[in-house]
Amino acid sequence: MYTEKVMDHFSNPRNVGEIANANGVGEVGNASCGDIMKIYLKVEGDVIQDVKFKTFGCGAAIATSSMVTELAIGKTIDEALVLTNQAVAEALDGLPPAKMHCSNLAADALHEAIKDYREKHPA
Amino acid sequence: MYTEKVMDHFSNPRNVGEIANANGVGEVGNASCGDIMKIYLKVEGDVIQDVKFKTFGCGAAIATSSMVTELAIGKTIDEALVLTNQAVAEALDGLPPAKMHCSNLAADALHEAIKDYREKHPA
Amino acid sequence: MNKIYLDNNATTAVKEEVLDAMLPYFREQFGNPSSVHWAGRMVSSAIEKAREQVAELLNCSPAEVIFLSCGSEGDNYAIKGTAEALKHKGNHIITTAVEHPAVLETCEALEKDGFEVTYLGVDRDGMLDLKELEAAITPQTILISVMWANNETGNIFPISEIGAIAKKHRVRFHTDAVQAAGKIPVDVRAANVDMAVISGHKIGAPKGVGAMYLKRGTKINRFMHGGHQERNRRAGTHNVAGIVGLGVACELALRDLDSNYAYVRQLRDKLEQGILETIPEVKLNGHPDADLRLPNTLNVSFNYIEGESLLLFFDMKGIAASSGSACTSGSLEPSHVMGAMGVDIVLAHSSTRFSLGPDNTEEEIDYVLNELPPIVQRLREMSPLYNREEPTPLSCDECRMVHRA
Amino acid sequence: MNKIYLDNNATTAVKEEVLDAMLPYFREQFGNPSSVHWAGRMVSSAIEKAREQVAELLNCSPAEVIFLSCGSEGDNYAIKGTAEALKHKGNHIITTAVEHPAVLETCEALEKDGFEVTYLGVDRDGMLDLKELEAAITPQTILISVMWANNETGNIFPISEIGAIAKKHRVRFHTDAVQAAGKIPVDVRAANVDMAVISGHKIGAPKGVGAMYLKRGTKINRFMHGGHQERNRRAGTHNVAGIVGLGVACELALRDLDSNYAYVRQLRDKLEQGILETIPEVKLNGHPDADLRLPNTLNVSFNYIEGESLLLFFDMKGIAASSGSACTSGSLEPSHVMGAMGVDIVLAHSSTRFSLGPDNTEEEIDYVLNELPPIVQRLREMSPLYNREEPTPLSCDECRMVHRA
Ligand SMILES: Cc1ncc(COP(=O)(O)O)c(C=O)c1O
Ligand SMILES: Cc1ncc(COP(=O)(O)O)c(C=O)c1O
Repeated sequence: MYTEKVMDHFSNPRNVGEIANANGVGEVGNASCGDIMKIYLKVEGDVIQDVKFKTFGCGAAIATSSMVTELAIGKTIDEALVLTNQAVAEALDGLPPAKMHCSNLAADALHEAIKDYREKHPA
Repeated sequence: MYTEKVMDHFSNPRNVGEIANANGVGEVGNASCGDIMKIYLKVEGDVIQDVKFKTFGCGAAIATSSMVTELAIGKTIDEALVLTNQAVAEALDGLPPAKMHCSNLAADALHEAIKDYREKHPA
Repeated sequence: MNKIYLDNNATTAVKEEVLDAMLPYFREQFGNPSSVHWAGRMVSSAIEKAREQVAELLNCSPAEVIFLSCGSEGDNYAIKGTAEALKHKGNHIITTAVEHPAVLETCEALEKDGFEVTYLGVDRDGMLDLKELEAAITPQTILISVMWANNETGNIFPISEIGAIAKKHRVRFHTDAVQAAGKIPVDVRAANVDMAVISGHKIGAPKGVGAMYLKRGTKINRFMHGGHQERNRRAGTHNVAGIVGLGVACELALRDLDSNYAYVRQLRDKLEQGILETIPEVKLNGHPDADLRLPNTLNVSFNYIEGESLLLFFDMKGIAASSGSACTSGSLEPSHVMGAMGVDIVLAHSSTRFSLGPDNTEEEIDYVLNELPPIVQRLREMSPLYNREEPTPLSCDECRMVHRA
Repeated sequence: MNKIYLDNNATTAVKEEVLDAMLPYFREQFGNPSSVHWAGRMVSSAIEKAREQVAELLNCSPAEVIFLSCGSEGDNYAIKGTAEALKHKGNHIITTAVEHPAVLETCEALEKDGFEVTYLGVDRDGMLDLKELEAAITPQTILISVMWANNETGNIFPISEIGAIAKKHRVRFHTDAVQAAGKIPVDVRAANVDMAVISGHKIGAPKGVGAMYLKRGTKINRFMHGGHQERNRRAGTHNVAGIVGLGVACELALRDLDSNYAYVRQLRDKLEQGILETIPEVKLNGHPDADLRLPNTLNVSFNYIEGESLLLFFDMKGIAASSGSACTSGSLEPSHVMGAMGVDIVLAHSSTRFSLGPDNTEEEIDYVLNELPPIVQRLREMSPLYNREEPTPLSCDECRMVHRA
């Protein structure tokens, strides 16, 4: 049911972990939905220098988390804010229809982390 | 579904036909039920000397007709009147449950023929 | 002994290619397609492939195909599921008097639940009057159910015309295509059908698998409640091997339709002419225009002879056919199809169906044409109705069943 | 790669003897058992033999066995057929909160039609309170439906005791024996059951065939309307090969029950102990007394890890298991069985079922016990819930699904 890219990102997820001195952290999801995604950011001069994630969730949740970190790294905050869950799914060559909802929130988690960064570092 | 005996009597029915100078004829059944049995008797001195049948009906109808002629031949009228449809079915090693009704009327046809004989030859 | 199978409308042998395709799904690829792991993944794509194969035969989208356990389930689902889903709109269903019991009994059950059902009659040729059909539509009508082709006579109903009427009146249209699929083109889209049912074992797939076309957006209540299989439209673990078989059978049916049925038609026509020419007092049941019947089906009544005994005598010569006689169906009345066509009761009991398939040969037909006349003659000699002078008692009041000891 | 199948409660491979017995019925003996001729006769006796084999496993009379398309059909038929047949007597049904969806969804559908359903709760071990069951019976109660064994936890319900209660109160008793049959003794007569349902693919027969025990004299409305098959109790052409397979599978199940399941039990116990001893923060789901669970089933929650991802990682090592996570079932909620047992929501998403069969080996269990700990550890390291200090948001109000772009 999953594409090869999903399976790749799921079985070898990129950027798993925490950033000790993260300056932006975002979490979305909920245990009752079975998916929680947490994104840690290291932003320097508006550019995302490092990003890591921790995810509780299904294969799609882990793969989208991994993919969003790859897509975000090196981007400016404004560029990263334009990333959608849909774009993440597409970068993975698509997700099964049943997984397009709660398992596909990684971009939201990224946005939450950016919001957190902005709140802590008002322009 | 049919026993070997049924198949034997069905595929090689005994005593098929009419008796030209029958002195007793009985018919039971009805076209709408899909079974009509007609029995011709030649009775001499209370003994059934000859018996023949014609039947429109299923395998069971033909086999029971054939069997009843074999059972009746040589019997006295009183003996023949005791023959039941059930006895005919048993002589054939049984009939499928679905065939125990309209297809198993051969003894009735025999009784009708005896009744006809008695009416024509009052004691 | 010769074994000549002329009962393909009852069931067919599984085609070799079909069985070959099925075999891996019993043991090597035995998984449950709903499972996440290797065993499940191996089979879920096989189901989707079969869905495409079925969709292609019916000319619909794969997402519109639901796998089921048989044709009867499809008819039950389509009719009950529609009745429940649309009961707020109306309670009237239109069908015909010559449907398969899976439709008729379902409609009768709904009548007990307060639905009103119009059973359209047919003429002596077994055909519908489309004006009568259209006139039967009321604002309460929620469903028209007319079979694509009749299993007993082979009569083909004008499904496109009925589809157009249904569309004009915005009434949902279900067709039992169990006998039509694989024998004549069945294009659900062109015919404006909303629901169509097929059954595997009539087209060289195994028994115990069927499918329903459910047009996108058609609201229907579940029939089989339970798990989330078939996108919540049919519960129960998928019959994987059966579904794979149905898919391949549909693919073969589509590929070979034209060539197979030109051939079958020619054999059927030969059998038809042969019987009608050599045996007296035989009545053709169904439309006299052979183009309006399935190319494989011939139904005739051999007057004076009850069908089951005819079948048993045929059987002794290895010939397998079927009959509309009550005695072969487990019911007390002979074929409701013959009854609806106004066929005389004795002729109804005498009706015999020969249904051919692409495996039959010209030699087989010759053999049958050779064997039939003496069998028919022998049974007629045995019948009290043959050459009878007195009238036959025909009214059921006189039925002597009650006289049994 | 190793392929270790520990998902026998989902489905099983067809046994070799079963497939061998089935094969002739696809092509050589392909007839319709309702037919009068050779092709039909060849197969009707095969069906009756299978009926005897099923009857023997369940300890009933062959006439009390009805062949169906699957377990779900049996549950639908038993419950809807009883509800309709007995609605003049009452409108109350008692079942449990841990039934299979084929029972639960059917009951929910009946609620919409005016029936009242009591869903008995279970305790933390997944067990019923029989006093509560008896107390729930009212003069309106027409049916008690309790599964013989639960598919997720393996919990075995006290069917004989429930049968006695049902008998005492003259209430009909249906049991979904799909998971119990073939794994533990299922004696419908001794247990005073009126209706019991089994499914072929759980016991080495193919998918797409099932059977129902219907006690002699039990009035039930038809579910599948149509032809006269199965003495008017189930329409649709017989799935001959599937039925033959089910028969043989039942015979083998009965023959090998004791030896197979003593062996399976020992493997399961080894797996259970191994997991509980080597992996921290694992919760056993189901009754702690292993005698009260099916001998082949182990259900545990690996805290902090969602089930589907666990299954996918197991799968990379060739290990096939299943999970109660919502993400594996197509639903939004995790297992209703875990919910009914009061299992914490994260643990419910983490629940994993290993269901063994007689083909598993000791080496396989060793392999699994070796592979599991690092997988669990790796996924825990990936989980934001593991070693977390802040509290986890648990209420569904906060569910971020609505936040999606
Ligand atoms: C307890 C239980 N009941 C019913 C079913 C349904 O059986 P089937 O898939 O054959 O419809 C299953 C299995 O899926 C089950 O485990
Ligand atoms: C026209 C028609 N509809 C429905 C059916 C039922 O199909 P099944 O036996 O697969 O349930 C049949 C065949 O029996 C049929 O000929």
